[in-house]
Formats: sequence, C-alpha cells, structure tokens
Amino acid sequence: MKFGVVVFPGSNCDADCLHAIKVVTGQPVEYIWHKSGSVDGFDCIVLPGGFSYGDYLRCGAVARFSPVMTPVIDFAQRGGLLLGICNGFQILTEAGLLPGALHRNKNLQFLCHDTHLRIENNQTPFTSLATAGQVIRVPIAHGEGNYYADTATIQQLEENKQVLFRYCDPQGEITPAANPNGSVNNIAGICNRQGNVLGMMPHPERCAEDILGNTNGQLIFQSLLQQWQRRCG
Amino acid sequence: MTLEPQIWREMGLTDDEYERIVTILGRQPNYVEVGIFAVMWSEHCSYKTSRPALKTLPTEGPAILQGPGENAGIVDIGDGQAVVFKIESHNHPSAIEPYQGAATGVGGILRDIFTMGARPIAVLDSLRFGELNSPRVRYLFDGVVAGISGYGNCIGVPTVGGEVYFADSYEDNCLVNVMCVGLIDQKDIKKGVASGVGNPVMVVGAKTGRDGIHGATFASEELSEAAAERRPAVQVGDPFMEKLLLEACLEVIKTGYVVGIQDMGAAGLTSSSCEMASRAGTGLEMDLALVPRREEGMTPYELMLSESQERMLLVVQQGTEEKVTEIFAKWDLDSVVVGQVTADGLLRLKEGDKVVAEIPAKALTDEAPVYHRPTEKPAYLAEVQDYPVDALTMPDDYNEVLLKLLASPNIASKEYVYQQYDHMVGLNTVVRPGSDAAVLRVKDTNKGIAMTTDCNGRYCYLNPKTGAAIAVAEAARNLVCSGAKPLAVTNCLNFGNPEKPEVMWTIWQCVEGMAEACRNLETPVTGGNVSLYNETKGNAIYPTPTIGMVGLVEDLNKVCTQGFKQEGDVIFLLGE
Amino acid sequence: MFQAKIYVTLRKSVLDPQGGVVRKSLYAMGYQNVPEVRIGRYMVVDLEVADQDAAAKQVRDMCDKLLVNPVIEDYTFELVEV
Amino acid sequence: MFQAKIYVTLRKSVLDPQGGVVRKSLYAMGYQNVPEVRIGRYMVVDLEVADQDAAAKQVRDMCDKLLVNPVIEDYTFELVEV
Ligand SMILES: Nc1ncnc2c1ncn2[C@@H]1O[C@H](COP(=O)(O)OP(=O)(O)O)[C@@H](O)[C@H]1O
Repeated sequence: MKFGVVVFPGSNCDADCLHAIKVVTGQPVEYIWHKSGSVDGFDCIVLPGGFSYGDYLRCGAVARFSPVMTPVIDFAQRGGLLLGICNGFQILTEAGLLPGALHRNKNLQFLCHDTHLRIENNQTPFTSLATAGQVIRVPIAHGEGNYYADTATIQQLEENKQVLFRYCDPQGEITPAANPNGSVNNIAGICNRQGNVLGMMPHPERCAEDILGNTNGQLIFQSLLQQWQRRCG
Repeated sequence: MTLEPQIWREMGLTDDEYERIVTILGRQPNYVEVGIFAVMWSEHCSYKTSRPALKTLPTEGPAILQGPGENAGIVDIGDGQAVVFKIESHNHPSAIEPYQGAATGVGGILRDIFTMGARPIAVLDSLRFGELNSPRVRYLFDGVVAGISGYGNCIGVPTVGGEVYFADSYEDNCLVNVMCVGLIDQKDIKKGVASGVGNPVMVVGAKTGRDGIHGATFASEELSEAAAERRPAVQVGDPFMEKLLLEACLEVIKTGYVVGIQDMGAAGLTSSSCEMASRAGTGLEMDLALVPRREEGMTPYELMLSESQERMLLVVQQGTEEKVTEIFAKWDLDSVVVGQVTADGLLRLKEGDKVVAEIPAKALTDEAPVYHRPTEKPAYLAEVQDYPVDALTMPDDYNEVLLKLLASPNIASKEYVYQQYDHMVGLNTVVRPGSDAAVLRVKDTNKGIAMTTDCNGRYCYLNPKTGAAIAVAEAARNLVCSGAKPLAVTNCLNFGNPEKPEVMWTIWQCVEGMAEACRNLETPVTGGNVSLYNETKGNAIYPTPTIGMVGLVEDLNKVCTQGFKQEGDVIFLLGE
Repeated sequence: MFQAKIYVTLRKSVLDPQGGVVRKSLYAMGYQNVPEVRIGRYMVVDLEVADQDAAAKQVRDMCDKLLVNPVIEDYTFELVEV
Repeated sequence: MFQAKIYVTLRKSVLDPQGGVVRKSLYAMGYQNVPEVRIGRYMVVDLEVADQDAAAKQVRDMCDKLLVNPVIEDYTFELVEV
C-alpha cells in the first residue's frame, strides 16, 4: 500500500505524517509536491496539518486552489482513500469534499492539548479496528477547529453516520466541557457519504509511538492498512 | 558638506563618537554613512557597554564547537551531530506592539539558528510582566503570548518551555526573551562569513520595506514619549514567508554552494553585510538599486537601515547563482545578486554607478567604541539585605498561606500559556511543558536534548551576584532532574540604564555570578544577547540575567518527569 | 482602474465569538448601550479593468471562489473608479 | 439606535502578508490584473444612543481605546440610523 503526503507551502506536519505512517504501517510513503499534476500510484493520500499559505485569509482557502488539488479531488471522487488532518480537514471543507466549515475556537485561542475522542462509527476504512464507542486519547493543536454546518447538513451527517469522532470526557460522555472549541455536536471528525474521505481536527500522527507516551493514533493508520490488505489481498 | 550635529545626535551618536568616525574615514561622513555608524555603534549591535563584562565569561569546553561571536552557539552531542542554540530579547518592540513584537522576536531567533544550517526543533520563551491586575499588563501579556503562539505555531517549531513572572518592576518594561534550539549534522555547519573575493552576494526572502528603520537605535534608549515619536513603522512578522525561507535555506545549504549566510536582524542589510565581511577580513560591494523593495522611492539610507523581517544575506560560490536562484524559486522566494566580495576590506554601497557610502567593514564591528562605565554599589542593597527576616511573624494558618501561594500567578500552573503553543509539532517532544525541563528526542538515536530557561529577577535584585549564580544552578537542576547532563549556556542580560553606575554595578555582579556558576558546573557560555535601557521614568527593571541551558540525555529510557507516579513510592528530600 | 471594497460578515446563523468578546469588553469599559458587535473582514482589491460591469463580474467571481466562504460568510462590495 | 460600520486597514508602510498571499493566489487563478490586495477588518457595532453626534463620539472613543491598534492600523467609520 503506497501512501502520499501532500506538501503545501507552509504545511508543517508533513514530515510528522510521513514519519508516523512509516513507523506504524511499514509501508512505502512519499511526499507529493503541491505543484504536482498527478497523484497516480498512490493508494492513500494524506493532507497534513500545519499552516498552508500561513492560513492567511481563511485556513485552507488558498491551498484548495493548489494545482495538486485537481488530481486529489479526482482521486477522492473515484473512491481513493483521503485523510485530512487539522489543516487538511480545513482544506477538505474548503474544497467541498466535506460539508461545513471550521471557524475560530470559541475562546479565540489556539489550543494544544490532549483530547478524548469517542469513535462513533467503526464501519469505515479509517476506524475498522476500533470497537464501537471506543474512547481514544489524541492531541489537538488548532486555532480554528470549531466545526459548523447548518442544521440540515448536521442532521444528514448524523443520519448517515458520517460523524466518526466526537470530543468526549475520558469515560466517553459527550459533554460541553469536553468540547474544546465549540464544534456543533462535539464533532471532531467526519467522513463523506461514501466513507473514503475523512477530515479530523485531532492529530493521530502525534500519538503513534511509545516514546511520545501514547499510541492511540496508530489505530487509524493500522485500520487503513488492514482494510486495504483485505480489499487487495 | 558637513552635517548638523542635530542629525547624528538624533541617531544616537555622541559628539565624541562622531569625531571618531571622522578620524576613521579621514573625512566627513555623509548622511548614509552616519546612519550606518549609528546603528552599528548602538548598544544593541555593538555591545559597547557590556563587552568588557562579557569577556569574563567562560566560553570554552570540550563539547563547545562554536562559542560567542557567530549567529548562535554550537555544542557537540556525539555521532557527528550538534545542537545550535541561542536566546535573544525583543523587549522594546513588544512593549510597543506586543503581538508583533513577540512574533518578530520568535522569527528573528529562528533565523539565527537556521542560518547556521540547523533545523530549529524547539523554542522557549522567558517572559516578565507587571502585576496582572493592571489592564495594560493584561493587554501586553495576552498580546505577547498570542504573538509567540501565532508565529511559532504557524512556522511549525514547537514552543516547549519557558517561564512567566509577574512583578511591579516590569510594569513599563516587559521582557520577552526567546530561545531557539536547533539540530545539525556537524558537516553542514555554516557561518556568517563573506569569503572568497569575487563571490556573489545575494539578498533572499522578503522584499525590503520602510519598516523598523532605526529599530536597533530605538532598542538602545529608554522608552519615552519622545522616543515614541521617533518610532519606526512597526515590523509585522510573516511566519509563512519564514517557513518557506527556512526550508529553502536548509535546502540550499545542503548543496554546498553557500560560502556564508546571515540573517538580516537588527540593522538589517547593514549589520549582516559588514559583519560577514569583517569576520572574513574581506570587503563587500553592493548595488542597492538591485535590492527588491516593497515600496517606491526608497533611499539608500532606508534600504540599509530597514528591519523588514524574513530576509537573508548569502555569499555563494561564483557560478552557482543560478542554481541557488532555482532553489529559492521552487519555494516561491525572491533571490537577487546585489554585489560581490572584494579584497579591500571596505563596505562599498552604490546606487547604480554612484557610490553612496564607503566604510571599512571592521570600523563598524571590531572597532566600535567600548565603554568602561563607572560602577557603584546601589544604596538600596544595604537596606534590603539588612531586612530583619527574623522579626517576621509566623502565620496562624499554614493551609491558608499555602493556598494563597499556589494561587499567585508566579507559582500557579502556566498551562494557560503553554496550551496556546503548539508544543508537539515535529514529533520529538518527549517531556512536554509542565515539568522541570522539556526533553526532545533525537530521531533515529536513543539520545535526547533537554532544555530550560531560568532566572529569578527578585533574587538578582536582592543579591545580583548570588541571584545570577542561582539562575544558572536552577537551570542545571532542571536539566538534571529530567535525566540530562547540562552541556552549555546561552544568556540574555536584561538591565536598566547602564549609564547609571548602580545599574552598571549590578551588570558586573550578575556576570560575575553567572561566570562563577558556569565554571563550577562546567557549562560554558556560547553566546547570548544584551538588552539594556529597560527603564522608564527612572524605574529600572530587576536585574534579569536569563539563563538558557541545554543538556544531553544519553538514554531516552531514563528520562524523568516531575510528578509523583505511584501510591507507595518513597519520597526523598535531597540537599541541605 | 477600479478599486473594490469588499465587506465580509459572518452569516447571521453563525455564532461570532470574537464579536461577543468585544461586546463584553466594551461593556466593561462602560459602553452598556452596545447590544451587538459583529466582526468581519474588509478587503480592498485593485483591478486593472476598463469598465465597471467587467469589474463587478470579476469581483463577484473572486468572492465566490476564493475570498468568501459561503458556508459561514456573506459579502457585499462597492466599486470606485480610481 | 445607530449602527456604526467601522473599516480598519493596516497603515501604509506596514507589511500585509495576507494581502500579498491573496494577490498571488488570485494571480495564479488567472486574475493577472490585480496589482494590490489589502486585508483589514470590518466591524458592525450597534449603539443605543439618541443622536448622531453622541454616537460618533462614542465610536471614535471605542476605536481609539479598544477596537483599533493605532500602532499599525488606521480606521474610518460610517453611521446609519436604524
Ligand atoms: N512562557 C512559557 N512558555 C512555555 N512553557 C512555559 C512558560 N512558562 C512556564 N512554562 C512551563 O511550565 C512549567 C513550569 O514553569 P515554572 O513555573 O517556571 O517552573 P519552575 O519554577 O519549576 O521552573 C515548565 O515546564 C515551563 O517550561
């Protein structure tokens, strides 16, 4: 299984994603330059976190027009596995691959700390190794992770089980206090209708090695690998 | 044409210093030349007051690869790797515009690290403010923290540690000291030298604007209403540009085309060019008409003194210009050849064919004036040191006192601050903020680097020499408690007006205390920064010699954190 | 040449945390007569284009594509010939 | 009641990194006729106050004290009765 990590100008979790994928899955992984016109040969593409184009104007707004986004969007529409983490999630919403928008945290501050996430749907390629309702600890690091969509969209997301992760307390309760940024329904990550595109604000690549004190994030990369191996033998 | 005395005096030069310039040049300087001398001979750039004291610091040791004098210090950590680190102040700019002042402080120290070819892996911030109940202090505090967060998070270097103190003495003069730590393979180390006559000189990165003209001079005087009027256009940080510059510079340095490289910090093009020439014993000739600019009609004077951020000066091997330009273009950055290295030791500036300034490079650096200012033990010391401590009454309720202490902003958790900093990006942070020292792993090894900043200004006020020694000792203890062996020190000397003998005395005392402690702990000083004139309306800050220290963790499995771990564990108290 | 002044505001249905904070600060400063503050973006875009209709079309296009996020933002603009 | 529309821009000579990035992005999208973009803030403040002069005085005061950072920003405003 071949992973690709897109490098936009200003991406700063690109190297982290590459490292985590390599360490966790042992699979080949390469950078994809933002000016690249093709993503042929990749089985899973990651839009990493960081500050593409400095997050100037709006997070993800400028990156969405990078040349590489044309083949990436095409890749996703053909069912390719696409994972957007943090800034990557913001880019996915700006590009219209996921509904809604991410705006400023309700306390107006950048926040970097651990959060607990409840896995709401384990029937996706990103979460297949999880048990239903499993709670994992994954750090966030963002100033604009406050997920918003209008009521109708939220209803659809919920009905179709597109909400994959919700901020919760360590026991798995979805409480306002466990919501770090004001997201509607404590939403931390959603997928598209087909289930091949995931956007999430928390950083699984930051908790994928023992030395960093937490390996909960491995679950996502391992699920991807397992699903792919199952599909492709 | 002779200039009016008014002109050089406003630029911060004394009449004596002006005479000295005339002697050096053997003629009257023109306006551009006076401006260049004024910034280079400012306290901020020349260390004219602090140099004699700094000379007494221990700077050598078996692990030291680069001591003071370069953009940053370097220590050996084995396996052909090294740590590059330095601390710098951005006090004055932060007092004027806390967000941008702090942000550009981070930007500046990052550039000092990556100009040496190192990848910055961590930032630490050492902050001092007045008491939090004042709205102005609150504004400064929130603005500074937001600025550090805004810049550091965006560029993607984790801010892993630091300190925050609140005390009245910093009410009008907040302190913003930022330290950066980088990692390098020793073979990639680059220095700020303009060697090789005929080699091209290139300006890369952001375009030059009218921002921050005379910022260095401004940092070398007291904050006052009059100074506020002379205030230059505030520099705005562009962390996105810096991220591109960082990646492009590291890529270019790897190619081997680069002969010397230096960032344009205080005094911009002026300091970078004359320092690079002076270190190499060469000269530089530049055509200012070629410098990319943001605004129309900029004069040579403005181009030389602008402190626009996110710019670098490079000397590259002849014939590699195009390849270098290609790499910068890949990162969407401007890079332009503006001149070349010469043999005559002169900094020669032209606008087209016209020479607009010609100064021996060394006159601006090594030959800057040095002042041995008078010292006098301050009278307050006798009073505070004789304070009858024994006469203090003991409280009735110790629980109440404990709660009060824990609630004091100086002791309370600093989570509010460090949760605004991305302290995990890079995947190296093994010990996060909140413990004694931050520990970062070195990927693909079993090693770690521990780092901390420390200084208790109140101790230094009560006893400058012992206070400074305590700061070094505390830093060393923080590293040791984390499982690291202390290696080396960088420091930022923050003081009031050195023209006052009492302030000068505390500078000497602090440096003595620091030197003694560094000698005893075998942690040489590899560099640092001096910020004087932190004084408003006669009120100086506490003497604050901030210590930044790095240490080596030889076995990452033996890292230790602060908290109690398990019920039943035995508690020991060590020391006297 | 034209200059477009573009005013971007958060849509009514979207909570404006920044506006809320500013309103509270104003209140604390003594401005108890300020029921609402909304904070948005103001952009000035210069356009080298001959006629006003073409300019307006370009501005609308830029806003729809890049400058404004229709999920959470609304905009209006003005054009002045310069 | 009045509504103040406040336009805040960066002062001349102050770098506008956002504006620069947006200009380049517009350029890449085909708008090669946009020499400059400047990005500022737009604030809408409701004021329960009887007359226009009093409203104007209040707005100036709020801007000078809180809403605008005079070190790097300039502002203008308009008042409409609502
Ligand atoms: N400004 C800051 N930025 C980042 N981390 C900070 C800052 N201030 C304090 N910290 C972190 O909080 C912890 C406690 O700091 P401090 O109160 O100075 O501890 P100590 O007095 O034990 O050295 C340390 O890990 C320190 O690095």
